Amino acid sequence: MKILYFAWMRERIGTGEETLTKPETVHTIQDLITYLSTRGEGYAAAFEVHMLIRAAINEEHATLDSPVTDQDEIAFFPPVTGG
Amino acid sequence: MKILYFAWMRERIGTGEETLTKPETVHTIQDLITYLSTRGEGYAAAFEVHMLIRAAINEEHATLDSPVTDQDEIAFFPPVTGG
Amino acid sequence: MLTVRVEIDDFNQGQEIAALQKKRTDIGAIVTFTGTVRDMTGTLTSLTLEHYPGMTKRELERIGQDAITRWNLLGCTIIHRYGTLKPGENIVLVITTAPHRGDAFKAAEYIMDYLKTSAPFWKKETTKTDSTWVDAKDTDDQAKDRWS
Amino acid sequence: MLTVRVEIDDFNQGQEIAALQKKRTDIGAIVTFTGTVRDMTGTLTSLTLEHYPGMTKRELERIGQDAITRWNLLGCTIIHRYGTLKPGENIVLVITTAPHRGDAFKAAEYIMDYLKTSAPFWKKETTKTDSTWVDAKDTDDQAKDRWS
Repeated sequence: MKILYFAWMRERIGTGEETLTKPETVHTIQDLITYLSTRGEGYAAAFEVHMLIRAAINEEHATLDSPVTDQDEIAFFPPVTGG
Repeated sequence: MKILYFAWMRERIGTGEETLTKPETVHTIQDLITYLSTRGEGYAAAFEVHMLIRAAINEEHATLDSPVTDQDEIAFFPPVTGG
Repeated sequence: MLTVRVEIDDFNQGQEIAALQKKRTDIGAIVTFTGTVRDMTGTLTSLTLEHYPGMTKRELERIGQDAITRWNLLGCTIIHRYGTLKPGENIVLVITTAPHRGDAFKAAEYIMDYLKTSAPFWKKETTKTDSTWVDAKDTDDQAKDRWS
Repeated sequence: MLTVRVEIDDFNQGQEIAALQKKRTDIGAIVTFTGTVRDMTGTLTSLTLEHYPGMTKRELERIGQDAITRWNLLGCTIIHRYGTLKPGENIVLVITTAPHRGDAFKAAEYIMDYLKTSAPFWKKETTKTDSTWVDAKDTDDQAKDRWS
């Protein structure tokens, strides 16, 4: 799966994009957040305020229980502030 | 007093502006309408739908009971339709 | 801060917005309303706007000033044309600038609602066969009443 | 009928309005909203807008289409800039055209409320001393909720 990070999540993690093989334990966005949070300090810092994190699957807004597959493009980002 | 007429009131009366000496019986806009209505067919036609007539005194919106003097500029017009 | 013009000539929205923005960095939101000559039946040749010259500018200034008192605005421009216009042409332009969008939107709507019911302009529609004065709309009175 | 652009370059409101008006005589009302870079403290050097390129255009199109479904619109243009902007510069432009002003006003407000809460853009403010990501505002969520 391809994973994208934006704004301060990107800065804390240190990259805007990475590709990884979906772990077997990961079925939903919530599972993926739990998994990514364990990957180091930067990830832990990026995901620490769960309430604030938004996700998209294949360029559409998603929720914590949205299912994810290994073919998906997943994006994580803070609440949007455009306009 | 100077009296101005606009839109279809002007067309029915046949002039957009006239000057007349305030009759002694005229103290308010309502009195003036009553007086002007008797001045001929055009006036009668212009003032026939009382409900629709708006008035201004010295370029400010007025009501039927607003007092008028011989020094005033009085305007009569239909409901406005600009914008 | 408040500019009111009643004129024959057309306006350009981009130019009028730029005049309000000039050298300012405290504006966050700019709303414009443009009213245009609408040909409802496909038979309109022209629209003629008559007005009460002494009163129109003063009335538009009063409405603009009321909006400035009521909302947090940084600038306001009201331009209303008169004379004979073709279908599709511009009639009126209202611009409001503010720190926040809510104020800019509400103030522009407020100005249009009051302009429609109290600024002394009258429209006459001309087709190939005749000319008719446009009737005032009850919906305009209702729109105004929501602010009181 | 719906035009959406996400780009670095600035826009001109007059020109974008003219593109929607071109050869049409059924429009009666045109509303524009322009969002600009506001310097709240007098210390802002620049504002940088990051976005999610694959998703922004699609999301703005969805919002614009929702507005068209909901109100009687004749045209709609949404332009959002990204990159680094100076205080006072334009960020976003929304234009709605309609037969009547109520539809044009409501649709423009609706589009801005949804854009503010769902289009994937993020603002970072840079001053002489540091750079900070702008926090999302609760008032924007509240503004959106009034449409449901």
